[in-house]
Amino acid sequence: MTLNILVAFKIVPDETLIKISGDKVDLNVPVKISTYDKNAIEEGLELREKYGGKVIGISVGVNDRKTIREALAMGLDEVISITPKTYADALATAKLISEEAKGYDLLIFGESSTDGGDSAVGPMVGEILGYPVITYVRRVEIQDGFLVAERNLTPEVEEVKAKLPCVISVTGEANTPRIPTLKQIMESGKKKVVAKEVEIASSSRLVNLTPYFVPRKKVIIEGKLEEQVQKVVEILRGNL
Amino acid sequence: MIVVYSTDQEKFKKLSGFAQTLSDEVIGVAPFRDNHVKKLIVAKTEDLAVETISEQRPSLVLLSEGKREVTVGARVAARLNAPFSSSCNSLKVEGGKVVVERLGFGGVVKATVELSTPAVVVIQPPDSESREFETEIHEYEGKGKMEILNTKRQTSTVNLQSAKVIVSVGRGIGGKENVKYAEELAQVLNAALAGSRPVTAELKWLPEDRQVGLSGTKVRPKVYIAVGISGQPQHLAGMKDSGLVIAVNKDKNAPIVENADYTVIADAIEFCKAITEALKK
Amino acid sequence: MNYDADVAIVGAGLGGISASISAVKEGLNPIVIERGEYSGAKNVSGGRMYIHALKSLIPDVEERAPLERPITRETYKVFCNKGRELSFTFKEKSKTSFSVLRAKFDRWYASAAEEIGVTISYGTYLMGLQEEEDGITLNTSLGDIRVKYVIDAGGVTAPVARLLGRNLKPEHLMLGVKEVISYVQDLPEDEGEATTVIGLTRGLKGGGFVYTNKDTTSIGVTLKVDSLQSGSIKASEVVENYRAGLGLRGDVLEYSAHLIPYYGWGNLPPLYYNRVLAVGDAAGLLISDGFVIRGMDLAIGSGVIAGIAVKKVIDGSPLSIYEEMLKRSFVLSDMRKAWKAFQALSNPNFYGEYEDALCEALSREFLVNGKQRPTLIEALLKSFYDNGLNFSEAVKEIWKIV
Amino acid sequence: MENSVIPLLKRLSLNKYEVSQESHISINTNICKTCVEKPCIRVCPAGTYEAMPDGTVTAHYERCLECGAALVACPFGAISFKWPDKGITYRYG
Repeated sequence: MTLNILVAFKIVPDETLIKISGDKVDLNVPVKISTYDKNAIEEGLELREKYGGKVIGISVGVNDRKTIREALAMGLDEVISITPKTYADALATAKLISEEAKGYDLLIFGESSTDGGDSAVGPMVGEILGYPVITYVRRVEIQDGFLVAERNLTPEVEEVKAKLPCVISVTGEANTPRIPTLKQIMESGKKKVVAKEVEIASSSRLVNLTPYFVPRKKVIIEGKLEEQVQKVVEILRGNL
Repeated sequence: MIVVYSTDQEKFKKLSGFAQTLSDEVIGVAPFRDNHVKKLIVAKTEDLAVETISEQRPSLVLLSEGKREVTVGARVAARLNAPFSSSCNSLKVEGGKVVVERLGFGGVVKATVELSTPAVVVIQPPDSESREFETEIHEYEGKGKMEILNTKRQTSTVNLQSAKVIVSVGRGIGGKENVKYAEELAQVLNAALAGSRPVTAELKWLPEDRQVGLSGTKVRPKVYIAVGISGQPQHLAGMKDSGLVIAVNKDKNAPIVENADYTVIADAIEFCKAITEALKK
Repeated sequence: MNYDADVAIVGAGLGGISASISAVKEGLNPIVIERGEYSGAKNVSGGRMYIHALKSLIPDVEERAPLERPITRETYKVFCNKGRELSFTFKEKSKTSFSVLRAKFDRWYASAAEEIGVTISYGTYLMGLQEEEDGITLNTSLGDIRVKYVIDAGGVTAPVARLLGRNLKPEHLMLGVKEVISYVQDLPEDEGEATTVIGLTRGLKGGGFVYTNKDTTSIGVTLKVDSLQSGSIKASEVVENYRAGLGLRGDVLEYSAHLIPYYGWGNLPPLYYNRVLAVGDAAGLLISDGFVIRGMDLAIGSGVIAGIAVKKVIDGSPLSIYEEMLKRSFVLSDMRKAWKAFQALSNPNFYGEYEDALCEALSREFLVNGKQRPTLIEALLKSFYDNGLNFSEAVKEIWKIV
Repeated sequence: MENSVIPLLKRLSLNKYEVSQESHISINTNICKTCVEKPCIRVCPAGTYEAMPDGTVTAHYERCLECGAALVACPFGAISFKWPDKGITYRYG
């Protein structure tokens, strides 16, 4: 059988480049494909290589050409980019994806995003569409219209089976996302991107963002190993 | 009315206690029997938990931290058409709205989020007293959409949340075979051994339940010793609330230096060996 | 023969992006490769851009681009010995130059290029290249591509030229060391100040700058590499002494460094060779005339011209057309006009001695101590004489700059 | 942070680095032994180069700001450079 797969990926500010000055947080920094969403894309591509079919990407949020092109260069056939005019929370995002998600055999999400990290959109989409929801998947196979997956629920590992169509979220250990070649990057410019702007209401609201920082002494201990050890032993004595 | 859900008995008790500070009417849903709520619904699977929680039509659903709980919570939220927030550290009810605080963006930012009710929140609750009741128990049976073929319950190897001292290793230790030097140090200090995400989830040098970080356990020991950990935001988010932080690192520019009280600039293995010897004396 | 693209542009900074935009407008198919994870990731500029060149490419740039503030105040500060300080400010509300922060600006500029169909490959590092009779093959960290021509927009270290064997020389380079600090000057939102600082890099040939951004301040020093080589101070210490000397408060938010080309019109490296055209810093384009240091507008200007020139070359013109076009444009004509001043600035007396003599003279003017005050000229002559300098030589040198 | 001088390493730690496992800087230390002035140490704004007791120079490559000054700093050509895969990323620039 061939599979029609929809992979959701989020475009998020690179958390390592967030600018903090005093009590201000500046999120106007370079964006990237959220870390585990790269695993979701990779999983979709590997399943396509194994079973044939199509892998379409969907992204709700900023319509960043550079990042979308990176996802296409990895190998997605096409990308649907939905930009809400106002803040969309997890539920609003799930509703928007659900509207585009009918007719696919499998919907793949990353285990969580690196911005909000609610780990919610995938399970919500599954619930809205009435599909089985299998989260934290690290291994997946398709068998006669059924999906068999291994979930890593630390400390449990669970093997489950569900009928397609269904929704899965994959962990970072599922695979290693590929790095496209320069030629694939050049080709990606020719692939189709469907972009939409939409209105949607959210039932939650971001009140504020503040830097989270615990002040530390920041003492550097250098010198000979014996002296360093001695100092740390003294510090430990004073604190245990 | 509040529904609380957890798959961990200890966390369930704590969560019910917290819920009872907010409302007199608390219903528990769990895969086990318990007597810290007036009414408990035993639902063994995720699918059943989603069904039963949603059927109660609660105004607030509280779930403890955990992968199943997050999945159940998100699904319940979709059913109730309710806002959802996970990884919360605090919660208050203000003017009919639920206000939560949580970390975001890899733990560098603290966000305050306001949710309309009904709301679904995954939270690490503050310590609150939990009473015992003569619990009215209902058992739910049924088949879900997902068939469970088998479950391997790996016994939990450590309890990081209650550890007073933690020795945590990162990629800088160099290899799986070197983890033993940190382990020996942990032994003489009577400390728990933990690791960063790369070391646990990716390289498998340590079991995954020993992961400290945003995606692992958030710890608050008296002393946290970070060995060969560079200090990526996602790791820092899991150990920021520790009492005293001591780091051992070769690189003086590593972000851990800014987030430690003391940083020893040394080779991780050599330092572990030497200090273990010194502490034995 | 097959080509993957008409032209490969190495570097997605101001020169590279400008070249890619003009190449696309000429109907060419360019590919830009950039080593950073995004445009501007590895870029550092003092942070003042004269926007005329950009305006000719994007007329509404002032509305669209993330510029920091228009420079409406031009200040000179001369720090002399004995704690003496000379400063003056010139105010004019024209919007010919703006302060910029490159991480933000270049990212915007790259996205503007991507909007019109330019493909930029990030995290892509040029490792080698082979010249062939009818093309050139680039070996990158993400695989090989074959193109007709290459534009070297790789910044001052000119990666393409170096792979083809050119070495950099210390006398043609300055080192810029910069800090972004959280200090915000108390100015109206639509005003900014550019300060040129002389005399806080004691013993080293160089100067300093302070630019007002929206909610930060950029400060830094530019130092001749050869004077650092033979000096006794570490580059890393100069900027700290400089910041302390300025007395600006605020947290340091970023510490950065970059080389600056310091060739001058008469010493420029080849602007084109084989199948390569060099733009911006990679072509050594920088104007330093004592009043302004300009590089960014030259990078944009040369980039735009290179994109057009490649099209002409593909259509049969010789590669030398690129240099001819540059000569007809502001790029090389402004460089040529600044050449005398550039040479004069290379006079070692400019770094320390002239300033001290000047302050000495002013001190004699302003000090009222009951003795007879000299005229300004008398004071200047005396203090130059006392400092072992020749006043008429100094006037000649200064005259070259003005 | 008034007007005090901030130690270099602390300044560097403000930046985002992705340090590779391998150094991108190689030094011909035989040449260093014969070099008295060691201008590389003064020229590098990141304090990457450090003189060792045996007269050689070692490179703390993880500090490198990738300005390229080291490419010209050594008059004897003892320092060679291949740019790091990831390295420094500026937030302001």
